Amino acid sequence: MVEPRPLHRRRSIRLWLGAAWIALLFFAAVFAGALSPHDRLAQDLMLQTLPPAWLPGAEPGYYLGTDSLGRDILSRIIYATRPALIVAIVASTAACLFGSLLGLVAGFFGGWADRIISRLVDIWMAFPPVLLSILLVAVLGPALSSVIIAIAVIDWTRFCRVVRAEAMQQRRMDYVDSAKVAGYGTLRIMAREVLPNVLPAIVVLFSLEMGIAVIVEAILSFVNLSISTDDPTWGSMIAEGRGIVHQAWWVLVFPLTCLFLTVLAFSQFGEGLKERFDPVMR
Amino acid sequence: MSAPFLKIDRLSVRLRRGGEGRLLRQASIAVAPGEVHGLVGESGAGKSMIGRAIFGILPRAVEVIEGAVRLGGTDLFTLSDRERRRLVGVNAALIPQDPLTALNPSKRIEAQMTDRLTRILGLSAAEAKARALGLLEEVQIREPARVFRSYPHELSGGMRQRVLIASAFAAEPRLIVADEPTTALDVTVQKQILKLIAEMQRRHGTALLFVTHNLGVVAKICQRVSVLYAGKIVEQTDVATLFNAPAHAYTRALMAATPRYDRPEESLAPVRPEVIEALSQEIAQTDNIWAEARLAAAGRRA
Amino acid sequence: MRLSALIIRLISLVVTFFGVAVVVFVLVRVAPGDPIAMMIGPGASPQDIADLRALYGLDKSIPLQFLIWLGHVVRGDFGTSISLRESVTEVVFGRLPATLELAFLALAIAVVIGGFMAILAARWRGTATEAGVDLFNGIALSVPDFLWGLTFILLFGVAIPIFDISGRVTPTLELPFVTNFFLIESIVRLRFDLTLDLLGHMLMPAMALALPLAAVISQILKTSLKEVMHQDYALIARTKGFSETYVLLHEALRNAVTPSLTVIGVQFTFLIGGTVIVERLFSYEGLGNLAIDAVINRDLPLIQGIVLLFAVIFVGVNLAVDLCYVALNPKLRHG
Amino acid sequence: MIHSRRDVLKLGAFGAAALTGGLAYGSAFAEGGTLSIAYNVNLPSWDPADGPSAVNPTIQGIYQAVFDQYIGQKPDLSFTPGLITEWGWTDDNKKIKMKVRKGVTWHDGSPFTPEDVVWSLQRAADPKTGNPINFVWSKIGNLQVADDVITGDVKEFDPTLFKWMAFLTGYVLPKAYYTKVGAEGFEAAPIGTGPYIVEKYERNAFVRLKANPNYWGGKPAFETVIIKFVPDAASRVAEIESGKSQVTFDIPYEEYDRLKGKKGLTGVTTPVSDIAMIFLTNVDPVMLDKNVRLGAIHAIDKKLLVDRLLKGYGVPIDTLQAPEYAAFDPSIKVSYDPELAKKHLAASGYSPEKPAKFTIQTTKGFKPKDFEIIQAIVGMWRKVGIEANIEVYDIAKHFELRFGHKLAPAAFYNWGNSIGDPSTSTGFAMFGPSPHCAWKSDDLIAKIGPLWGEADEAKRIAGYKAVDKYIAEEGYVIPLFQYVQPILYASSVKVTPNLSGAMLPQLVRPA
Repeated sequence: MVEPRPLHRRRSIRLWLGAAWIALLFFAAVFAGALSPHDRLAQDLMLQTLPPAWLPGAEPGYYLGTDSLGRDILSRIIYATRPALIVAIVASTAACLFGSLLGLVAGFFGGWADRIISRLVDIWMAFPPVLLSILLVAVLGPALSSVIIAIAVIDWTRFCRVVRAEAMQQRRMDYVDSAKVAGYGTLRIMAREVLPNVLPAIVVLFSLEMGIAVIVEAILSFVNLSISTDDPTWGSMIAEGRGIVHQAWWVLVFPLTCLFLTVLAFSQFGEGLKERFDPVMR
Repeated sequence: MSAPFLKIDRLSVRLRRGGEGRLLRQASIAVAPGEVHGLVGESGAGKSMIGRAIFGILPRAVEVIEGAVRLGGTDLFTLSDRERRRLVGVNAALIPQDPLTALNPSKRIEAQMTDRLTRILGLSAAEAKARALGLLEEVQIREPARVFRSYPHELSGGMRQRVLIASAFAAEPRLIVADEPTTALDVTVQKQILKLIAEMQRRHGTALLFVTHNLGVVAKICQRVSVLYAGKIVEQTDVATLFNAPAHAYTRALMAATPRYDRPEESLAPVRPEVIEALSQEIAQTDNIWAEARLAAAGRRA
Repeated sequence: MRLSALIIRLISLVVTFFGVAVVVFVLVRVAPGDPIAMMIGPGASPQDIADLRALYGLDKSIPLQFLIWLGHVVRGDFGTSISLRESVTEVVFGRLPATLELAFLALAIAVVIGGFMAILAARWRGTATEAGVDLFNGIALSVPDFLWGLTFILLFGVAIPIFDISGRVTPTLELPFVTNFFLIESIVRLRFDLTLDLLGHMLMPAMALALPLAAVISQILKTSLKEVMHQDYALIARTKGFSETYVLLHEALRNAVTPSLTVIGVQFTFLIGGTVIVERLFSYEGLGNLAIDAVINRDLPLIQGIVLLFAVIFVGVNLAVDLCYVALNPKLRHG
Repeated sequence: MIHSRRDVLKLGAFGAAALTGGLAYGSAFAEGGTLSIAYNVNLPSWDPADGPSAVNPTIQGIYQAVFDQYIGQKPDLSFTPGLITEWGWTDDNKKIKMKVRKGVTWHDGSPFTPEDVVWSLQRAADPKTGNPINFVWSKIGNLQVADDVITGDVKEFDPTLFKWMAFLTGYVLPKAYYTKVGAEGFEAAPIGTGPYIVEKYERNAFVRLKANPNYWGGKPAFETVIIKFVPDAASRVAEIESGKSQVTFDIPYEEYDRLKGKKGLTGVTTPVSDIAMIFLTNVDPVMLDKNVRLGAIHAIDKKLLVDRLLKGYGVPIDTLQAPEYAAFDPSIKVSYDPELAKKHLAASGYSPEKPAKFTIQTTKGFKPKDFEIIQAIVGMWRKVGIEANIEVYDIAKHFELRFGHKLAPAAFYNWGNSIGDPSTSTGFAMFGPSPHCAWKSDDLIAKIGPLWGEADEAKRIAGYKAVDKYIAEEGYVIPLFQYVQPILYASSVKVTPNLSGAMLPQLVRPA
C-alpha cells in the first residue's frame, strides 16, 4: 500500500565519494613528484607500449604500462592531475567571478546595466562553444593559459544568468527595502544580503563548472589544440592513445577512466551540495 | 442507524524511521450512510492522517502498526493496491482544503471532473459530461457550460471549491471526506459553502466525515463528533451531549477556547496546564500496552 | 506576446547578431596564419603574395574589410569561400539541413531516453531505481560526446557491424531528393528503405550527441516531477482511485515539463555546438565538419558565415523554447 | 549471402548478432564493379589550377582521376606523354614546342583541342586568376597553334618547366565549357578528359565517379568509384575493417600491421615523394653556432625513430633528396653519433648540465606521429646537452611564420615533391629569396642561384648534389626520413602503389 523505503543515507554518500576523489586528486597533484614511480617525461623507445603490471609481458615498476614513447603511464596520469586541477579551478573561478559580478550588477541595478549585460550574455550564448574555443586557442596559441581563457570566456554566462535571476528575485524581497531604509549602502546590501542567498547556487554551479572545464580540455586535446609542451594532460594522453587503441588499449583507457571519475566526482559533489543546501527534497 | 459504511477500528500509525511518537493511537471512528460525523482537533493532532488513511494514501515515511479501515465492510489493508484503488475510487471522495492548489492548472475543469467518471466508474463520455454539468448546476454555479470549459486560474476560490464539491458528489460515492473545506476561503463564502455541503449531503444521503478545528461548524451540521488530541480520540459522542455535557476535560477546554458572542470575555482562555498533564498521563498509559502489539503487527502487510 | 515585447525582442536579436559578427570578424583576423599564406607556391615572389592578398581583399584595414563585408551580408551575400571557391551562403545553407536533422534526431532520442529515465526515477523515487538513474546521468554527463562516438564506432561499427561508420547516406544509392533534408524527404516520399539507410548512418552520431542532453533532461525533469507529485491535485487524483503511474503521466508530467524547458533549450544549443566534433569523427557532412576545415584552412569568409548561421540557430532555439513555454501553460496563453 | 547492410540489420534483429567483421568483407565488393575508397581529406574545390587546394598535395589523386595533366607521370615518378605527346625546347632554349594528343574528348563529349592547352597555360600565367604557381607559367608566352603543334616564346629559361607540367596546377581545363558555365558552374559540374567522370558530388561526404568509356588511356577497371571523405584516421580504419570500403590509406602504422594479416584484407606500403625534415632558422643567435647545429644533427637516431615510432615504415635520409629523386647522392652520409654531438656542443661550452636552449615548433596530428617524433628528438637532445622547448602550432600558422621568416630556431615540416626535381626540394627550401626558405644565407644563395637557369641537365644535377653536400656539412637543415604510405585493401581488389602518394582509382584492379 505504501511505496518501498527511501534510502536516506544515499544522498550523503554521493557527496562524500565525490569529495574523496577530489581530495585524492589534490593529494596527487601536490605530491606528484614523490608519488610517481618514474619521471613523466623520461622516454625509452625500447619499452614501448608495455602492458599493465597484471598482464603478460609487463615490466616491473611500470604498473599501468607505457605509451608509444615508452613513458610510464601511471606517472603521466599523476602529473596530469596538475593541469586538470589548474584548468578546473582557475577557469571556473574566473568564469564564476566575472559572471557572478556581472549577474549581480545586472540583477540588482536593472535598467541600462541589465540591458547591456543581457545583450552581452545573448551574444556569447549565440556562439557555438566548441568552435569559439577552437578559434580562441588558435588565436592565443595552444597553451594551458589559452585553454583556461577559452573556458572562462565561454562559461561565464552560466554564472551570470543564475546570479542575475537570483539577484532580481532578492531585490524585490522586503528585507532588501528595509535594509535600504536602514541606510545601508547598495554595495553593503549586495554583499551582506543578496550574496549569501545566491551563494548556494553559485557553489553548486562552480563544482559542476569544474567538471565541464576538464571535459573542454579533453575536447581541445582531441582536436590537437590543448597545451603544447610534452607535459601530459589526460586529454592529450587520450588523443595519443586513440590511434593504437587495438594494440595498447591501456594508453587510452586509464587516462579516460581518470577523466571520467574526476568529472563524475565534480558533478556528484555538486549534486550532493545542492541537496545539502535545499533539504526540501522529499 | 444502519450498519456503518466507514469503520476505522483501533487504527495506530507511527513514523517509519522517527522516534517513538505515535501519529494515531487506536483511533476508531464509524460513519453510517447519511450520517455527518465531525472530527475535531487542534491542527497537528492527526486529523488529516486519518483522512489519508481512509483513502489508503499514507505518506511513505509513515507505517501502520495496528487496526483496520473498513469501507462497506472490506478492510483496505487486506487488499492489493489495485483492489484498494478500485474500492476507494468507486466508493469514496475527498473535498480538499485549499481549492487554489487542488485543481490541475494545465487541465480544463471538464477533464478533471470527468476523468474518474469515465475511467474508474466506466461511464460513457456523454453520461459523464451530463452528470458533471448537472452537478455544477446543483452547486449553484451560474454558467456551468463556460466553467466546464475554462481553466482553474479563470475561476475564483469560492467557484473552484464548488467545482471540487460537485466533482466529489458526481461520483455518487457512499462516503465523502471533507478536509476543512472552508478554512482556506474568506468568511463570507464559508457560510455558503457549508450550507451547500450540508444540503448536498442530505440530498445524496452520503456518509460524510467532516474534518475541522472549528466547533461552530460541528454544531451546525454534524450529528456525531470525535475529539482528537495527539492521535487519540479522547471523546466520541453525539453533538448534543458534546455541547451540553462534555465528558472529557480537553473537550471542555476546547469549548472554552471557542469565542462566543454572548460571553466574549471568557473566550480565548488557554487550555489549563493540569488538563494537559492529565491528558499526557492518559496517553502515556495507552502507549506501553502496545509493546506486545508491535510484535504482532510485525507480520502485517503495511 | 504583445507587439511591443516582440519589437524589443527583434531589436535585441539584431544587436546580438551584430555583436557576434564583430567578435568573429576580429577574432579570425587576429588569429595567426592567414589563407594567403596557405596557398603561396614555392617560387612566389613578395609581389605575387601582395597580388594574391589584394585579390581576396585582405590588404585593407580590418574596419574597412568589416564594412565591406557587412554591406554584402545585409544583402544576403556572405562573400566567397576562399578554399571552396563557392558562395558562402550557398555552401552554408547547403550543409545546414544535415546538421539540423542530426541535431533534432539527437534531441528526439534525448527526450525519449531522458523522459523515460525521469519518469522511472520519479515513479520509484527514493529507491535503488532512482539511484541507478542518477548514476546513469552522472556517467552520461561525465564522458564527452566525442568519446561516446568513439565507443559506438568500435562497438556498433566494427565489432557488431550493424551501423555505418561514416557519411550520411550510402553513396551508391540514387537519391530522388530535391531538398537537402534527406531524412524528412525520405519519409514524406514514403521511401522507407532510404530512411532506414539514413538512420543507419545517423543513429551513432545522434546517440553520441544525445546522451549528455538526455542526462540533463532526466535530472531536471525528475526533480520537478517529484515536486509536482506532492501537489494537492496529485493527491486528489490518487483519492479518485488512479494509480501512481497514471497520476505521474496524466497529472504531473505536463506541469513538470514547463519549468525544465529553458534549461533543456540551453543544453540543446550546446548539443548543436557539439556537432563540430562529432560530425568530424563520423565524417558526417554537416556544418560542424565544414567548420573544422574552415578553421584549418583559415577560410575567413566561410568561418564568419558558419558562426553567424550557428548564431541564427541558437537564437531560433531560444525563441522556440520561449514560445513552447507560453504554449504549455494556459495561464500565460491567455495573458 | 549477405549483400547489404540492411540484410545484416534484419539478421541482427533476429538475434544473429554474432556476425564477425570477417564475414562482412566478401559482401562489400559484390555489388557489380563498384569500388569504394576511404579518402583521408575533404575535397575543397574542383578547380585544380586555382586557389589553395591547387597546391594541396593530398587531393591531387582526385584531380588526376578526373583531369589530365599536360605531361603524365607513372607510379614510379617517371614522366610519360599526357595530353601533350612530345615536348621540348629549341636548341637556343628561346622557344618551346609541344605536340598535342589527338582524338581525345571532354566528359561532355566536346572535342579536346590544342586551344584548350593554350587557354589553360594563359589562364595559369595570368596573376588575376590566382594560380599559386603563376611564377612558372608566366615564364612562357606568345603561344601559337599550328595544326596539332603549339609553339611559344621562353621569356625566362626554366629547366623544370616541363616537369611542372606534371606537377601542381599542371592540368588542362575545357576552354569552351569553362567560359560558358563560369567558375561556380564549373565547381558545380566539373568536366575533364581523365579516366573518370564526376557523376555526383556531396561536399564533405563523397564523390561518385563513373568510368569514362572513351578515355584515351583505355577504360579504367571499375564502372563506379565512390571516394568517401573520412578525415578521421580511426574512422577510416573502421570503414575498411567493417567492409564498408575496399581501399584506404594513410592510417596509423600500428593499425596497418594489425589489419594487413586479417582474413579478407591485404596491405602494401610504398615510399612516397614526401619527406619529414626540421627547418633551421638563421635568426636566433644560438642556431648560428655551427656546433649547436651539428650537435643537434648527430644526436638524432633516425633509424630508431623510424623503427620504434613508425614501426619501420620510413626511409632515413641525410639530404632533402629521397632515393627516387633525380639528385639523390647516396655518398652524403650524416652519422648518428651522440659522443660526436656532445663534443660539438662542448666545443661551444654546452653540456647536459648547461644545455643550449631553443624552441622547436611542430604541428600535432597533421602528419603521422609528428608530435611524438619531436618529443622523441627532444628526449635525444636532452641527453647530449640541448634543452628544446616544444611549441605546437597548426599548419596555417606555420606558413605565415615561414613567409615572415619568423619560424622558431627549429621547426618540423614535411616537404612533398612528386616530380623529384632538386629545384623543387633543395632549391625552394634552401634558396634565400624563396618565401619557403628558413635558412637565408648568402653562401647558399651564391651556390643555388646559378642552378635555376642551368640548361645542361647533368651540370645542374651535379650542382645540386654539391649544394646538398655543403648543406649537410654546415648543418643548415635536418632531413629526417622519407615517409612510407601504408595502403590497406580488401583481397577482392589489387592496388598498384604510387610513389607520388596520390591514391588513383585507375591504379586499382579487381583481384
